[in-house]
Amino acid sequence: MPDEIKSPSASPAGEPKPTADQPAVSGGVKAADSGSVPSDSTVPAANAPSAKSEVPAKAASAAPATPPAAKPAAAAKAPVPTPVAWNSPMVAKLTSSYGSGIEPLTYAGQNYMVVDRSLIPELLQVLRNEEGFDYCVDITAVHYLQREKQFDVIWVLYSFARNERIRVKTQIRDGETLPTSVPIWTGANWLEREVYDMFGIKFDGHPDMKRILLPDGWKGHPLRKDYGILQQDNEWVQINLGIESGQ
Amino acid sequence: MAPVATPFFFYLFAAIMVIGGIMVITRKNPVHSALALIVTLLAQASVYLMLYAPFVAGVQIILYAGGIMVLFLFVIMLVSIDRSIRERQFNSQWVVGLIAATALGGLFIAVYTKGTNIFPEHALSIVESDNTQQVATMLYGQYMFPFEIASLLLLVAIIGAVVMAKKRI
Amino acid sequence: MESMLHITTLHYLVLGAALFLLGVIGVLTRRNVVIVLMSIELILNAVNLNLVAFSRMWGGLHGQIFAIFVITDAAAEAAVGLGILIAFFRNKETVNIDEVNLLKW
Amino acid sequence: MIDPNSSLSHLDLETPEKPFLDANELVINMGPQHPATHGVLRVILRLDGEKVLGLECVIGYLHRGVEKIGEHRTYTMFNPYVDRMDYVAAVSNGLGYCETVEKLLNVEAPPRAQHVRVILTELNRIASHQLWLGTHALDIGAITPLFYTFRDREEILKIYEKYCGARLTTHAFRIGGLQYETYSGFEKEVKNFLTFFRPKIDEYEELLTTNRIWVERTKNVGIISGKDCIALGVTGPVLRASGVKWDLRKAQPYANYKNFDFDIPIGQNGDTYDRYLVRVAEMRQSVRIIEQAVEALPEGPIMAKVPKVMKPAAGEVYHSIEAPKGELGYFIVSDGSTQPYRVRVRPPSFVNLQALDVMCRGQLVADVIAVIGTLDIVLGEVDR
Amino acid sequence: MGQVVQYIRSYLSSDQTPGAAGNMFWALVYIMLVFGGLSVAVIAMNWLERKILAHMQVRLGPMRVGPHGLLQPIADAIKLLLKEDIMPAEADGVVFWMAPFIVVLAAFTVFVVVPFGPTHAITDMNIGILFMLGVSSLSVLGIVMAGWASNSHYPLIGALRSSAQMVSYEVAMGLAVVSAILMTSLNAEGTGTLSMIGIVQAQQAQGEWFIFKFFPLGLIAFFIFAVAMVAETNRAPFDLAEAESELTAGFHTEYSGFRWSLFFLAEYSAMIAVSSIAVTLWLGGWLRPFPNLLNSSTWDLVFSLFPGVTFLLFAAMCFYNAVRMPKHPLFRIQTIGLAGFGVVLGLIGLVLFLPAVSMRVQDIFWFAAKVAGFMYLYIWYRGTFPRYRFDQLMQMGWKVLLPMGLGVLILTAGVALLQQRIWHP
Repeated sequence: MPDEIKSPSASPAGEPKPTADQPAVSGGVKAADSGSVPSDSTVPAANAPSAKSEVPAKAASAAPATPPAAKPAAAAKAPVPTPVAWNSPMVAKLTSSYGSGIEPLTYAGQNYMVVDRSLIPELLQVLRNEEGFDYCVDITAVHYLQREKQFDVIWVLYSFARNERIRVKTQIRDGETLPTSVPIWTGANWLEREVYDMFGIKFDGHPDMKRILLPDGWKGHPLRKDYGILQQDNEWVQINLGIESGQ
Repeated sequence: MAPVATPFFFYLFAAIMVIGGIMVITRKNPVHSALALIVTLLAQASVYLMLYAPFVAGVQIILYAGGIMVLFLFVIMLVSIDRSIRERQFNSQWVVGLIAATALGGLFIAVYTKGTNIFPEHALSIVESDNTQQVATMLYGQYMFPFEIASLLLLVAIIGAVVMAKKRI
Repeated sequence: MESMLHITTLHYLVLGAALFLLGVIGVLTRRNVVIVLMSIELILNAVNLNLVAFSRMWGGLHGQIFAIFVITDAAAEAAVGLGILIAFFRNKETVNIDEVNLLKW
Repeated sequence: MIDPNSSLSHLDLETPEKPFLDANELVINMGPQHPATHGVLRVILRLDGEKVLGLECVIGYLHRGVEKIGEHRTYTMFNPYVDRMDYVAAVSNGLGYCETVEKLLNVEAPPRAQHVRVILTELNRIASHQLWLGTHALDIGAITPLFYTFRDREEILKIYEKYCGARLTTHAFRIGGLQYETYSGFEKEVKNFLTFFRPKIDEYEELLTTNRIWVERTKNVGIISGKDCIALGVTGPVLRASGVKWDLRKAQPYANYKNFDFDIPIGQNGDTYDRYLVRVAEMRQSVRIIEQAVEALPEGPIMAKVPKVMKPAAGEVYHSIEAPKGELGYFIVSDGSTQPYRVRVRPPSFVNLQALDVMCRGQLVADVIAVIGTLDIVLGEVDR
Repeated sequence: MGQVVQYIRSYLSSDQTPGAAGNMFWALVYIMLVFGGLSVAVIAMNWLERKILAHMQVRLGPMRVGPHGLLQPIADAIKLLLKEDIMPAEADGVVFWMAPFIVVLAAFTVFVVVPFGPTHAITDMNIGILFMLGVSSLSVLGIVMAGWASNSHYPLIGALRSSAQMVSYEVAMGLAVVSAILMTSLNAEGTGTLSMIGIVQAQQAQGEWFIFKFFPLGLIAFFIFAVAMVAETNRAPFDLAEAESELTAGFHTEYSGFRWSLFFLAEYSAMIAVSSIAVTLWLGGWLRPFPNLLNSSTWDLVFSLFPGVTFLLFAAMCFYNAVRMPKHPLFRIQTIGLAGFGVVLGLIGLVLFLPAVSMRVQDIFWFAAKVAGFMYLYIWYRGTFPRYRFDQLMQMGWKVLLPMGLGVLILTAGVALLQQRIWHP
């Protein structure tokens, strides 16, 4: 019975042969995997020069590289969702007290608010103490190289009492710092350290602001879009092995 | 079990004891001193066996070598010895000490050379086979009171040591 | 030579005296408290050796009994001495006997 | 749930308990090469004798830059990489990733695919808990349970192998559903496994639950209160053992978990023993879920309509699932191209590991081992 | 030639241990025999532990080297001897070098007084049990030295742990031993003995193993000893000193090759040594089961068949497994080897049926069988129990076993006194 149903689904692996042939199928998957492995080395190589030569175009370069025709086709299939305003009693309360600093939005059924950097410690404190967002799920950041305020810093918060998950998002410039939220949620400690490690965003008042995943002597912050992946390796090779080309 | 080749073993163990004793007081590292002392004590236990005192020998091994010296090693490991090894080993009045010890040695030599004759040539024979039983009888008979005092002393020592060494009582 | 090969009480006594002297020298000259305590153990052992040798000489067991008591005392002495040593080390961070110059700290 | 104005001073992680005697403070470096740190975790312990005054985790030895790799792969190509994070629960990782991208694409997997996903994920939960139980018991000194759990885990791996050809890093799911139809006899084998496995849970419990030494070693060890768990962001069985009845499968159901009937086992004291009991009870609940899912396995397609070249509209989505170790979240930012602009993984192990310091303060060295074991961390996921 | 036979005969009919008889030659022969036997026992124990543990854990254990891995211990020994002997750069050379030898020496020396039979001991000492306890406590020194000399944290903590543990459990162990020794004084003269042979003879004379004496006092004392001896040998569940999940390998972390194997050898011979003490004190040493209930000559004959039957059973096991071997040319050598081993065992078994041999050997057989029982217990513990924590271990030693030991000692003394003074004035 499943076999009949299977054919209309037209899954990538067409043959429905059971048990014995499964390894063969997985072999196909493995081939796809291993096909991606060589590109692992080529992609950074391609990135490194671009990071050096033309800095702003880098982030956008991925999209134009693919055929532009594919984009409208994909868009036509599913209606493009856009963020819409998010209305709730809590949001109303917050906007009334903070005014235009908060822009509450909903995207794909998920609520988030873009807030001004100046509101940050206060608003998070209010969210935790008064609105019951007692669980800081995650703190992370996104780098937009061509924007003036280069970084989005995002707090993912959850409230056990309301069973609700929201995101707080703020935008900061490169080199700007943020106040720490460790006094608000103890668990923010490592998360903020990881943001610092990966993006170089410092958090003022953090008890132990140092790298967490990368070694202390690491140069640069890898998740920035202008980070040259080979830079660290090349430097090491040049210094320690004395090879000028770095490879 | 009669001792065999007594002179040979006596001189062997005596040499071990004296060399061990010298090592105890000359080593820089207290751990080495302690090990030398253990060797001395074990050799002395063998000498006790030659003196028909097997029970004392057993006590010597189990208490001295197995108990007290482990305590010493423990303490040496607790207190860091790195500093003391690098320091001067002998104190400032070592000359006085040596002179006093030499004088005492001279006294011993004088006494022993004078008094050679007061010691009987041949030791009296004692039965070794039930040494333990005899010691037990005396310890729990004639020496009952000292035995109890000794246990009291040990109790006091335990309490004293705990009070002294414990951080918070 | 004959006297060398025939082990008498005197031999044991001389051995005991040698150990005793070594112990005295250790106590008087060393600075490390641990080694001083070990030298005291040497002295006690020298005494024990004499006691057991005398016990053998007279064919009685009193000497051995006394030796056992001395071993008991040695255990007590070691426990208290090392306890003091630890307390001392904790306060002064040294095991140098020259610095034990206060009755109270 | 918590007093919002409560002081967090008891969780002050930076001021160490002042030892009476500094000279006796011993700093021990445990790991990264150590048999009980479950990989390459390095813990710097400050000890007073055997008592732990504080500790610091040094992580990152297994950092492979998964998030950076994600920015240079298409959505489909990145799918196998997530298996390499929590490699003992690869299926759960894949489920989280696929569902997040599906959310971004605004598609939903067909019901049959959802059912198979639930079956495989719950089998994976059992396998992960088995591996945890074996290694945790090994840390505490009981060597035999390890072999028992591995013997039974083998049966799960066999099912995986038959289904998708891989045993550990399975890459079982695809964005939009499944690639492979289940093999013939899949349902029967899963059912056989369940009947085989149920008495085995009793066997594990027989070895450990009432074992005096086990109880002494785990009771009142590594206690963490529900409040502290929430403050630290600790999730999963650790949170539940502290008495907080929270499971994403119930709280915010994903896949089709809302169709299944199961309980959330919780503990009371939040100690190592409770965490053990909770995980064992979770294995039983997983068995229940799988049973229902296999019974009700619907017919139908296994793949939703997804474009061959995936280009989600620009936007960002956070989606999380209840992995065996806690909340596993993916935050994906799309710029409308074929590659994610940013992939953020919220790993449960990483956040849970933060609680190690709180749980170990004032305990003994041997308890640190027990607590590391009971947190159930996988360094591949901590370091990514 | 005839003289040699005569000499051996004269010895065989002797009723003294060679040490007691002052017979240096036979003492040396015995030393060779005991230490040779001990080494074989340790090797066999190595194989058995791995095999039994493996079967407890649903796996096979060594199967590659020799049939059913029988040659595995020998391969291991060769590997260990050929391995590089590493000494840490900052280690204290002399102490590091000496430590394993002290441990081995302490573990081996105790066998001087172990009585495998009324005449099968190297010597019989007046202070036998005291000697055993004292010398076995010397191994603490070696462990402390090893831990300290390695100049590394894990060995140091391991050494401190294990020495604290051994010293603590010695107390409870001593109390249990004393209560057994008290039982030896229940004779006409009212004097007990510390001699190992004397203790077994006292059990023979009283017609009762001390484990059943003053039920349940003897049993409790035995239990205390049985717990303390596991702690004393640093074995699971008291293997804190070498807790691999905490301290990697404890005091011998830094050791390798030959020196490591010395620690291994010492551990196993210490296990055998303490088991021998337990067997001697409570389980009647070399005495066969039911010496007083089934003491007719028929039963004597029946029990004298046991050694031979046991070996024949082993031989039968070998043949059974040889038959079960896969019928493949690759396994031919293994099959032949296993069958050959079975033949050897069977021949030994047949020789043991000869009355002259069986009379001399059955003491040793019963002693060894009892010790083997303890060895199995050790393996069983290891397969079953998790590990105690250090404070729990200390608590158990000082707060449970020590008061129990004191209570048993006092009660035993009281009952013994009553028996002597009131029931049998």
